[in-house]
Amino acid sequence: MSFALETAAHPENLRRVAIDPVSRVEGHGKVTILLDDKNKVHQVRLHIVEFRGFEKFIQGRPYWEVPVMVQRLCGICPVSHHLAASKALDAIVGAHHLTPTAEKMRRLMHYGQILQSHALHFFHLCSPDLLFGFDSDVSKRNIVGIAEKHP
Amino acid sequence: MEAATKPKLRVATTSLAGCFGCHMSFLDIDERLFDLVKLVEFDRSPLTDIKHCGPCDIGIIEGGLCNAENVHVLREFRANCKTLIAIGACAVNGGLPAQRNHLSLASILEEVYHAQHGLVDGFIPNDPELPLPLDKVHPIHEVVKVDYFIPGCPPSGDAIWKVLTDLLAGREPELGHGLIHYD
Amino acid sequence: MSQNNNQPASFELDGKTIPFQAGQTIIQAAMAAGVYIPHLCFNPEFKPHGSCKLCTVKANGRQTASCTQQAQAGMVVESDTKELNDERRALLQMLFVEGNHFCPSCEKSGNCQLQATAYEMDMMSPHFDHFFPDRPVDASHAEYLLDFNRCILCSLCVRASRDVDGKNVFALSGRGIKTHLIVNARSGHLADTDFSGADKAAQVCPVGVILKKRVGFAVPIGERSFDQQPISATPHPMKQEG
Amino acid sequence: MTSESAKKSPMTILKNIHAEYLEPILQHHRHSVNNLLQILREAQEHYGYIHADAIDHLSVALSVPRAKIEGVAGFYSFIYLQPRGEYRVLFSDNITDRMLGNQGLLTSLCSQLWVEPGKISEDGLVSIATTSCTGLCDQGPAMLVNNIAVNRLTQERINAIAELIRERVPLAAWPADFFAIEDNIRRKDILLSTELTPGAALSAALQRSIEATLHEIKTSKLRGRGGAGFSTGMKWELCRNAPGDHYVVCNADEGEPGTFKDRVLLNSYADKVFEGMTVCARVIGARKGFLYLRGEYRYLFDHLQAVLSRRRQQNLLGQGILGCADFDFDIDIHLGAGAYVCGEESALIESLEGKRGTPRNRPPFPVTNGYLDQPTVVNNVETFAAASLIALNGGDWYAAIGTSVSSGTKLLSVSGDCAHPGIYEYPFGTSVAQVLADCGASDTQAVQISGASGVCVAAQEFGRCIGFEDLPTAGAFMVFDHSRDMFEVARNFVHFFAHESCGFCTPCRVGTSLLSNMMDKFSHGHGSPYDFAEIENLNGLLQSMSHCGLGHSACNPVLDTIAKFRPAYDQRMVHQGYVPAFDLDRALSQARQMTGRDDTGAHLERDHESK
Repeated sequence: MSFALETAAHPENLRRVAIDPVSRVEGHGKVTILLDDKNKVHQVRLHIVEFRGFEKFIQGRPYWEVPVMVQRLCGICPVSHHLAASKALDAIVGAHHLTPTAEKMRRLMHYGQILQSHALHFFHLCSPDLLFGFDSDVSKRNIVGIAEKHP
Repeated sequence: MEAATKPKLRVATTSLAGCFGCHMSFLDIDERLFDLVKLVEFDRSPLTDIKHCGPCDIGIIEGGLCNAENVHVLREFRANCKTLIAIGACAVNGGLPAQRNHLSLASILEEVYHAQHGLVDGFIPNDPELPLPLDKVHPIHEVVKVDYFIPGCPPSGDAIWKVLTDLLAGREPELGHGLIHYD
Repeated sequence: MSQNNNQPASFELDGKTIPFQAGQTIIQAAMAAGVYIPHLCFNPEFKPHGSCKLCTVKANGRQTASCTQQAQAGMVVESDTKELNDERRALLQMLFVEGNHFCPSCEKSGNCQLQATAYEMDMMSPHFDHFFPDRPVDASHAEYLLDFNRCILCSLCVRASRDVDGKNVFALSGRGIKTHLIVNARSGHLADTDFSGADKAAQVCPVGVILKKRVGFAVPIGERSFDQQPISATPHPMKQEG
Repeated sequence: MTSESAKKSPMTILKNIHAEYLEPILQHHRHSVNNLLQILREAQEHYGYIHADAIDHLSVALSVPRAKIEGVAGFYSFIYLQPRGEYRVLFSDNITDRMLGNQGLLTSLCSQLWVEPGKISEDGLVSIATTSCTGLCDQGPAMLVNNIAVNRLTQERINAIAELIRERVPLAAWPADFFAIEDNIRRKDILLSTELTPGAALSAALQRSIEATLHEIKTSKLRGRGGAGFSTGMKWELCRNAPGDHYVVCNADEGEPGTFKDRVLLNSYADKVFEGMTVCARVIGARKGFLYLRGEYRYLFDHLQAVLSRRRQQNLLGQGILGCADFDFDIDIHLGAGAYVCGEESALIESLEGKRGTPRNRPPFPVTNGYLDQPTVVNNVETFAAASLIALNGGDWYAAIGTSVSSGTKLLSVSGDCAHPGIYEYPFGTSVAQVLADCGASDTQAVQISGASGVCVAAQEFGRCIGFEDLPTAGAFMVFDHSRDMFEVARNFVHFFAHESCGFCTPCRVGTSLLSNMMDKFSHGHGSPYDFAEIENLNGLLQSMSHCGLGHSACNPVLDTIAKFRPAYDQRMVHQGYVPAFDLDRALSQARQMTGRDDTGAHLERDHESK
């Protein structure tokens, strides 16, 4: 189901509010909101601002290097990118049927990462919203505030 | 850790063209985080909601410079932080993203936005909200003066801890075998 | 120090007495006595080259490459001093900015002598502005890959291929900062030379230029040769990993 | 033609084109790999560049790996592995050429011939680029066309040359005065004025015992004129006492910017030079000698060969010289191919052996292990010329001239801001001020003594004297008046060193490029005290770690001009804190172009200081 993105007809005379950068999340993003003078929202965008060009510069590299390179796409989900690349290499080297051990190993790695990234996101980044509330005092709304209040 | 007699040092961190791996590794110092927070308080950081870096004692920069936004943020940090630390291969020597430097930016943008299979009449994004990429990726010491470096991709939690505690105690940071890694 | 005739001749290195046989260079004698002097283009199996200058020491007050300087009785040699180590660190920084050294995605990492020597010298940053050169990768050979991005022009492969394999597969061309490694084929491809994996030249590259294909990253982090002990501890990394 | 010529596939026909001109060259050079550089140079004079087929042919004919041939060819600036056009134009780019306006003339010729600097024209007719000092500073700006020197470039001459190239007029048919290189001798002293009938010094030497001739050289206290100033007598004696086949090598590489005295000695006093070499051969017992002539002096080659053959007829060279049965000695001329580092004696010997010109590990020195690892004397052109007079008139006569430490006279090649550039011969001990007065210099700000690797002398030091005890020099004497920017002088020299570094050792290979980048950073207005400290650190490293003199002296021009012309740097130090070396806004230009954006977000402030 696809629909035209709500795009403001005349963005130039709308008021711009930006959440720049989006914090307490892993990754680079910026949210811009355009409102009219009655605070009605006409357009909201989440801008992914980081462009690095991995798609291009992994070309020309030895294929067994790529899984290790693409880990650096993301610091919290390197395993996913590594395994995605490994999956691509399976096709290249003709390893169409994974040995049971290999499959279990990959699943285990995925679970391990999910555990680590969820725990990290939940406790380090997201918990201040849940424990202190979305509109709580900015200076406290972080892991340090949590550490002081709930050691 | 001696008791916090001195006023807390103000620390700001950011990730420029990084992948946040160094910040995650920073959080790997685990329970020592509680010792650290006795000595420091955080200013702008992906871990807090402070959006702009005020006057700080230490600025920790992860990630190299891929686009104009990175330069703005880096300059803001340099202007406000007494001491600047480059953490991770990207900040120290350009890291993985710098592997695009031998290619022309045009060929990269063409490949990603035009030539990719499955992309119907793709076009290179020109929304003014998006920062423009630099023609080459630079480590941060090539744009501002950097005081200390923690190499690694990512540097281990212990390596980060060692450098931070060395600095907090006023010593020249030393890593030595086992802690110093570039990969 | 008077030399009575039955005692072998010796010189002093950082306060230690180092015996040596006639014709040995300072680094050969030091290595035999288990004393580490940083080096990259020196390999005990080959004629000394003297180009990387990492092994520079101060002998009787004059700085000279210890891989080409003959040991002399009664010589006073300084090696592990702050000034020399600072200069060695600067040379390493030069090598790191001259080529493209992306350790995170390099299969030689952990077995790379450039990296291990930089660790030994506490090189925390490349310091200089990077050149980010455009260098080729030659994957033409069936079993071996050449990634010139990491070449530090130490000529070990040139010497091995000439003096041991007798094939002259490698040579240096160009001049100054444009000096680069070439292979002995009109096409410029390794596949068109008589290079083989069994050549000595296939095992001597101290960095990640000459690599056996499809075995990269086989040894896990933590078990690679320089993970276990620093380069200054290993007598000389005889068995070449990877 | 080879036996398989029966089956003439297109490939073998192609290969024969190269065999045709290569075979006579190989015969002439006795198929010896030691002459590889001469073979490559002559092959290129036929074909315009070294074709891959030619390399294959030479590889078989000399039974050497083609990688070695490619390695040697790739080292020398004047040997090309790719086509560079029928007319290969190289503008001499020493600071003196720039002061005479070579940049404007280069741009003019490029536009007239529709070619970009450093590139080849579409039709493969011409390429235009720059090259290091060609030794014509007294009659610049100068250029080389297919290695033949053209002097006194003016807009008219450039227009004429553009026409000649467009019309494909062969060089031989160009107006003769384009190639009329003058000596410009302004002041003669004993070396240039003392008459020497060919053979006189030799017969004088033959009347004495060999030891007596050596004694004369030693008592004359003659020291090397190439710049290092090693005692000539001692050098000859060390070589004489070393076992093996002895060789005499005359170093006529003269690559030091601003130096052209050897050009004049070889042009008009070649007999004295060769006679000096022959005397040396007598003393050290050598049967073979080489003149290593820089590639830029190709135009002198035929004249020098003629002098050699005349001397052979006069029985001053070849078998049984002057009737002495046991005295055979002959001289070969080897031409360089654009590599300043080959002025260093061990690099020169590597080049003589047909190899890449990288200096050797020393010790051992050439006097015991030189050409083909045999005892070899390498002396400068002027040193041999002086030695011939000493053999004739004895050492005491020579020692009485000049100073106690620096005996005899020194030829200075004066150029730059002076009325009478040219050759001035003075006894050692003459002051800089004296030379400035004689050459008609006025409002002089500085003098660069002994070229890029020498010393920059400021006005208050003009009382200092030429001599090993104060201002040692190989002969260069470049004058700068107050209109000149001493920072740009140093920057020109630093680029020269980066271009000429042989690339063997890390500190110089990388250090000279880092130094050039730092000077460019200042030049582009990005300089700050941080960069100053960087330059000084780099100098310490280059001086203590470099493999040879080139690396040791690469920083001299910068340090001298910093010490004596600080304002030229301060005016460029527009920043107090560190700023990047590159222009950040220009770094976004590609992205602006690709996205068609020019909004404020698409730009970055040029320079932003960081404390």
